[in-house]
Amino acid sequence: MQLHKILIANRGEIAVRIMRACREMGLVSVAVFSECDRTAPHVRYADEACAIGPNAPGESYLRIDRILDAARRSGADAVHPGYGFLAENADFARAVRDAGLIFVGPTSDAIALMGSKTAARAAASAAGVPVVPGTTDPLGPEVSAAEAARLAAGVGYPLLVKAVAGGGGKGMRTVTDPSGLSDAIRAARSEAGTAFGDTAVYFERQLLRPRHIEVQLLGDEYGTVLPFVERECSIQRRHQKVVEETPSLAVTPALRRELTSAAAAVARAVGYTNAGTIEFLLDEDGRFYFLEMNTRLQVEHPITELVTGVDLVRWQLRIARGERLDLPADRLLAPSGHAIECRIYAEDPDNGFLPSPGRILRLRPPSGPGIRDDSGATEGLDVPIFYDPMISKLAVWDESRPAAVARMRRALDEYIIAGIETTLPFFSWLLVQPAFLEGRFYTTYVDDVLRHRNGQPFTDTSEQEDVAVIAAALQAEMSSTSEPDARSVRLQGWTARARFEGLRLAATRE
Amino acid sequence: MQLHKILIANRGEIAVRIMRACREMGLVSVAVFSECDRTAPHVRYADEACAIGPNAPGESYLRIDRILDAARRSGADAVHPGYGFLAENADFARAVRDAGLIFVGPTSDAIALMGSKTAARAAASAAGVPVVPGTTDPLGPEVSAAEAARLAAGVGYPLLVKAVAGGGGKGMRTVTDPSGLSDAIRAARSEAGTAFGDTAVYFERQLLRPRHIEVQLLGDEYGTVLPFVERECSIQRRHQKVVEETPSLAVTPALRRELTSAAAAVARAVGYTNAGTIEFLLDEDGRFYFLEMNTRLQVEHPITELVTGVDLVRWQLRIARGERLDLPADRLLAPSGHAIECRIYAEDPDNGFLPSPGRILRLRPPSGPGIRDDSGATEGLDVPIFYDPMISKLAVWDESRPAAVARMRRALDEYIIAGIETTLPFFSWLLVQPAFLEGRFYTTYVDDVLRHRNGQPFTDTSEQEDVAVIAAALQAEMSSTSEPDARSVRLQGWTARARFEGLRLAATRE
Amino acid sequence: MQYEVEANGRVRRVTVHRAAGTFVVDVDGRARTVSAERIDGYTLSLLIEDVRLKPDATLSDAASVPVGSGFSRTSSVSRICSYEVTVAPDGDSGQLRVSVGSRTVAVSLNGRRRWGRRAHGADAGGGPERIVAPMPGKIVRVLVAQGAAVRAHQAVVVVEAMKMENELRAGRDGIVTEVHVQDGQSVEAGGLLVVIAAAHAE
Amino acid sequence: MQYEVEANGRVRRVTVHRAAGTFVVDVDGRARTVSAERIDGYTLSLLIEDVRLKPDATLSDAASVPVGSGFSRTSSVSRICSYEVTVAPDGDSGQLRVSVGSRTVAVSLNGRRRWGRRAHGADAGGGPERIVAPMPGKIVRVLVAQGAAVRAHQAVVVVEAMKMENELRAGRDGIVTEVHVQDGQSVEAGGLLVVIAAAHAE
Repeated sequence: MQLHKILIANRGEIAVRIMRACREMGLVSVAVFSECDRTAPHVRYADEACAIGPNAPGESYLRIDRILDAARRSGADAVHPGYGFLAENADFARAVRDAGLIFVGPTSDAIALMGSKTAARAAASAAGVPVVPGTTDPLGPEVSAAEAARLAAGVGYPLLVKAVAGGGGKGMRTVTDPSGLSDAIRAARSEAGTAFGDTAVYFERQLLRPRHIEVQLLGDEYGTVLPFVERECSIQRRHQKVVEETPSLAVTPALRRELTSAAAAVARAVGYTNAGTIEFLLDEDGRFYFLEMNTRLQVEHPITELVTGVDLVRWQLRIARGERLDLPADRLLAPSGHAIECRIYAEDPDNGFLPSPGRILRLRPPSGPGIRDDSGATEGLDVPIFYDPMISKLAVWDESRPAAVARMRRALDEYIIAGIETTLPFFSWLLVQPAFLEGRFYTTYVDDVLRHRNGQPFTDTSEQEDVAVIAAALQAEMSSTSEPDARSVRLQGWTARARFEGLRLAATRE
Repeated sequence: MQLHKILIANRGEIAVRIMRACREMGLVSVAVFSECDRTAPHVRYADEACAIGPNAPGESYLRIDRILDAARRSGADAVHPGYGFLAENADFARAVRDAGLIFVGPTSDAIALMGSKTAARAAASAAGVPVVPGTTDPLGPEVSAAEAARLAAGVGYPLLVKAVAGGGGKGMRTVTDPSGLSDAIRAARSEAGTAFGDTAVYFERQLLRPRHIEVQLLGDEYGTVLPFVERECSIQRRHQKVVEETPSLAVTPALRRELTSAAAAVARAVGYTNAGTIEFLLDEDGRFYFLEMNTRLQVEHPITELVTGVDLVRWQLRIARGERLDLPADRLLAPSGHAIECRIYAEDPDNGFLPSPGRILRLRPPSGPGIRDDSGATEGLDVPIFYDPMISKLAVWDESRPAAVARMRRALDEYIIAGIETTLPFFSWLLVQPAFLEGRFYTTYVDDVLRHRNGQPFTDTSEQEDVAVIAAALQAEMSSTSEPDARSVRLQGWTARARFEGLRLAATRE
Repeated sequence: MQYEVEANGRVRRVTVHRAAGTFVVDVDGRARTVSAERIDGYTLSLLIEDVRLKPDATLSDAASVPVGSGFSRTSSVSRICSYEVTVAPDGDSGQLRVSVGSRTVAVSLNGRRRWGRRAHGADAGGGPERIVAPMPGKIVRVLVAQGAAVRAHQAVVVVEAMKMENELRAGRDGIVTEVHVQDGQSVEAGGLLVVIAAAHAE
Repeated sequence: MQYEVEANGRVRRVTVHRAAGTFVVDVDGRARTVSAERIDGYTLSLLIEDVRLKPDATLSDAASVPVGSGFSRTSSVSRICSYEVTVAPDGDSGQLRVSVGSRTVAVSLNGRRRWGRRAHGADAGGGPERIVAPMPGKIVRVLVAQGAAVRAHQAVVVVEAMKMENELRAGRDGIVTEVHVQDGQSVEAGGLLVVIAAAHAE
């Protein structure tokens, strides 16, 4: 199939990541952008660009018609959805293909099947893979309270009420005993209806301190499906992964064989093609359960690339243009060294992780050995308030887990982001915690810690306090215009000077 | 041996590289700096810093006394010399050890032995490794013209007159027939006397179109010496490497075994410890000859790290504190994928590679998958005129050589360095040349190409010309103060505005 | 506005018109619609329309948010090419260095290589003369005060740059109307230092 | 110069003296020699002396190029610690965010959290009032001209920032002595816009 020009129906770091693969493969990339993204890195990086609407995602990045129109106008012959936005929208995949274009992803049937959590569970069961104990069929709005209570009792408490069309923690409620069931169902239905247009829910038993372990897969159009070494994604905040690593300390070689075989079995059973990920929960006894399948590229794909040397995005494009997946299967399961990723967000960890949009005044990512920074931000520009506030995915590789952790600490320390709050201090704190260093964590570890700390700041600055005090005083002092210092010839621009002149004046008036 | 605080007796990117290793290992780093380096990246990166003198290297980075004084004042217990400056100075290694400090490198005896090119050749021969045919003993100033002519005839023409204490192409002359011998000897002696304080020379036959292939080694203090997969360094300009890659297209697995065994044999014969590199010439018939040994870390060490996963600087420090080299020998000879490094210099390739010092106005290194940028430059600061004008070592890794070349082209294209000329356009040109892509090159390939091109610019900008013209006009246009454009709210500082106001005024006056 | 832009030895006549939110840039008779945005003082993001088959799908449509009027697979393909470009002064040559990817083009505006000099040169024209810093540096001494009368070639400011002191001189007789710097202050290339009004009334 | 600096809820008294090429910074009675260099408008490189055993090996020695007086292994160890620090305004809180490595400390100078407001607030003191931009933005309208009389709370400049128009007002009665911006111009946080002299003579 001819694949020459590819439209990337996404923004931010993942759009840039895909464009980098395009450029290395000699493919022409087309960016789409909303109004506030005119100067965003993905637009500047692309070979071509098309405006698709106002800032609100519903008016731009989620508009199938406008994206197809951009593809038509630019003459693209393929569309890559990235992750998020329309990546798991079966209608979008179908519309792209109906327009005669290549959709870089699985079939719309596979997307639709895995998009229904109950159907996905059924498919996994049929493939002989255990699922988290729970109800089999969707519970529509017609199901009575009594019937729901009976089904819930069969599953057992504590349990989760989850939206059938769910994802990302939306439409999900924990119920610890029967008295809370009705309220939880009502809340989950309401949220699910708003978010997904589907109020159906189902019940799933809540496991005690499970780990989130997932298996990356690639499948070509000739029936080959290959699984990769697992990713450990138990470090989450409110069901959102924030740190991922591979391999997992909790997975033995024997368990790895079981997990990856199970994942491949599910994918083969549904005729899966292109990149996808099967998520499992792993309980404290080492038993694993199918959780769901993500029918797209995963945010955390770089760590798999770092320990296997396989470029997953390049393979997505190769598979999409009809190439055969000829990777040696055993190498994908034998990780070289260890990789960790931290998702750097424009959020204030000392203020309940509230988004901290604004202008990035200084940005200098870490570099040197073993560092990979996939960024979607630029110095001097704003972090827009309309989209996910992720600034970059910072990944490191090293020969062992302790070395990789030390390297990540070094990288976090090198990262300069001035002007906005970020999650860097949280990661610096996390990466010295004994529980993290020893691998004693589970999916609610971070939430438990946050509850326990009750707002105590992550940024212990006692050591840096004197330095900060000295720096603030000197910044003011050096901005004095009577400044005789012969060496400070490097002042850039008038603004810093003006600002600190203001400070100095304030100081002299005291 | 206790190793807690390390003084790095160097500057620029290699000093930062070593400090990164220190930080990952929990070691305290001490920078030294000359006057113009007060704000250099290595000073800002270090935990501690000591001024050691004026800008001229002879008054600072080459002053053994001042560096030892800095070590004493800061309480360092070890010294890492980096490469260049004092890295291959046996007196320095001895003085550091005499002061009771750890010298991160080989013994001063090994440095001194390999520092004499004739002694090094003798050592290689004694270890059963072929050397480039030539004279065995140094020719001091007392050797008569007749005796020299007799020795030269024995070696055969064309030949090279080389300084015994030489390095970096200094004190070296090519002689194509007997008539040019006396002049060449005189010139080489004079240059060698000035550069190294030693006028002794020797003769070496000049091979036809040889490749430069080198073998990285690590040796511990218990007699273990391990060689690594070869590096291909034939892309040189005036005897200075500018592109390196590993593995070499010219080296078969059988030849790799021979080369690496020969390198290890030489190193073992001289009791070599820590990191070192043995350089070979490989002729067109696949025969190799010992050329010389570099008794230090090599500029191009990152590519070896990328294909073997071994952190060479970390191992230098581990060996220096007495650890055993317990790496699996076979893995070091089995490269995973392919790595390439380009040395980005502040030189103008379209102007005879003249140094182009000055202020770096914008600097944005490439990033994303498979890129490693070891930089010693920062935006807003000057490239000093006193030292090597290398801005950064840009290295890429990918699964194969063609993929790595494509990735390097992508990286070169992403690299933004505004304000000074750099060698980026030269590399972009080189990496599409058929001779480079097919691996048909040798140590004078670039020099031959440059002679042939006779000043023709590398920067073919016909494609970019319209864009540049449009950009220049718009930059002026947008700086108009009557500017009604509602969107350009991102102008930083007054300087650009002032400059382009000037342009606009000039424009209106025409 | 009209410009003469020299690149690779060729002079191009450029006319820039402003459209709604974009520019129409005519280079030697070929007009293209361009969206230009400043990223910082040296960097521009350009989207340049390059119509291939039919000229009706224009950038201004694109920039003003296309209404998704249903998907019809017609033959009109409009390439809107994206470039991130840096425009920086080329030392003291007076040229601009325009970088597009890893390629750099030396460009002169309005046929003057040394616009830096020209800006304070003794050229004709009755407008005020603007003395700007030819390179980044530090003001060693301001030699004139506001209101002072100066004569052509009189030194007005001493700037230290590239380890040397450089005297900047008035291009012609006049009155100092603005002094924007003082001793010891740092300046960037192109920074406005002093303005001198012509001695004869304007 | 003296400063009151608040960090982590604690007010520190800081005195800065200038020495040859360096500063002596006294924080609550503990004096340290500091070499400070600007990297850019937000970034400082600091070398802070931290004498451990003997206080005689000082930074000023180090900075003024030590003469290698032979190597004698005495017991005097002087740590000169290096820090790269960014100092940036914390949105409109008036605080500064000082980052040292991955740690950030919120700092207020002279006990005023909202120095941004203070700079154009109606505070006491006879010095001229400097109206600065509280955040990066664009000048929508300059409402006063040089020489104009203004009254306290009168709007003088309208700045567009964060998608909103913000009126900046005079803190007190006075005369506009300087106007540094014009309509449509972009400004950065802290940029000086207008200066107003007190109505009564100084």
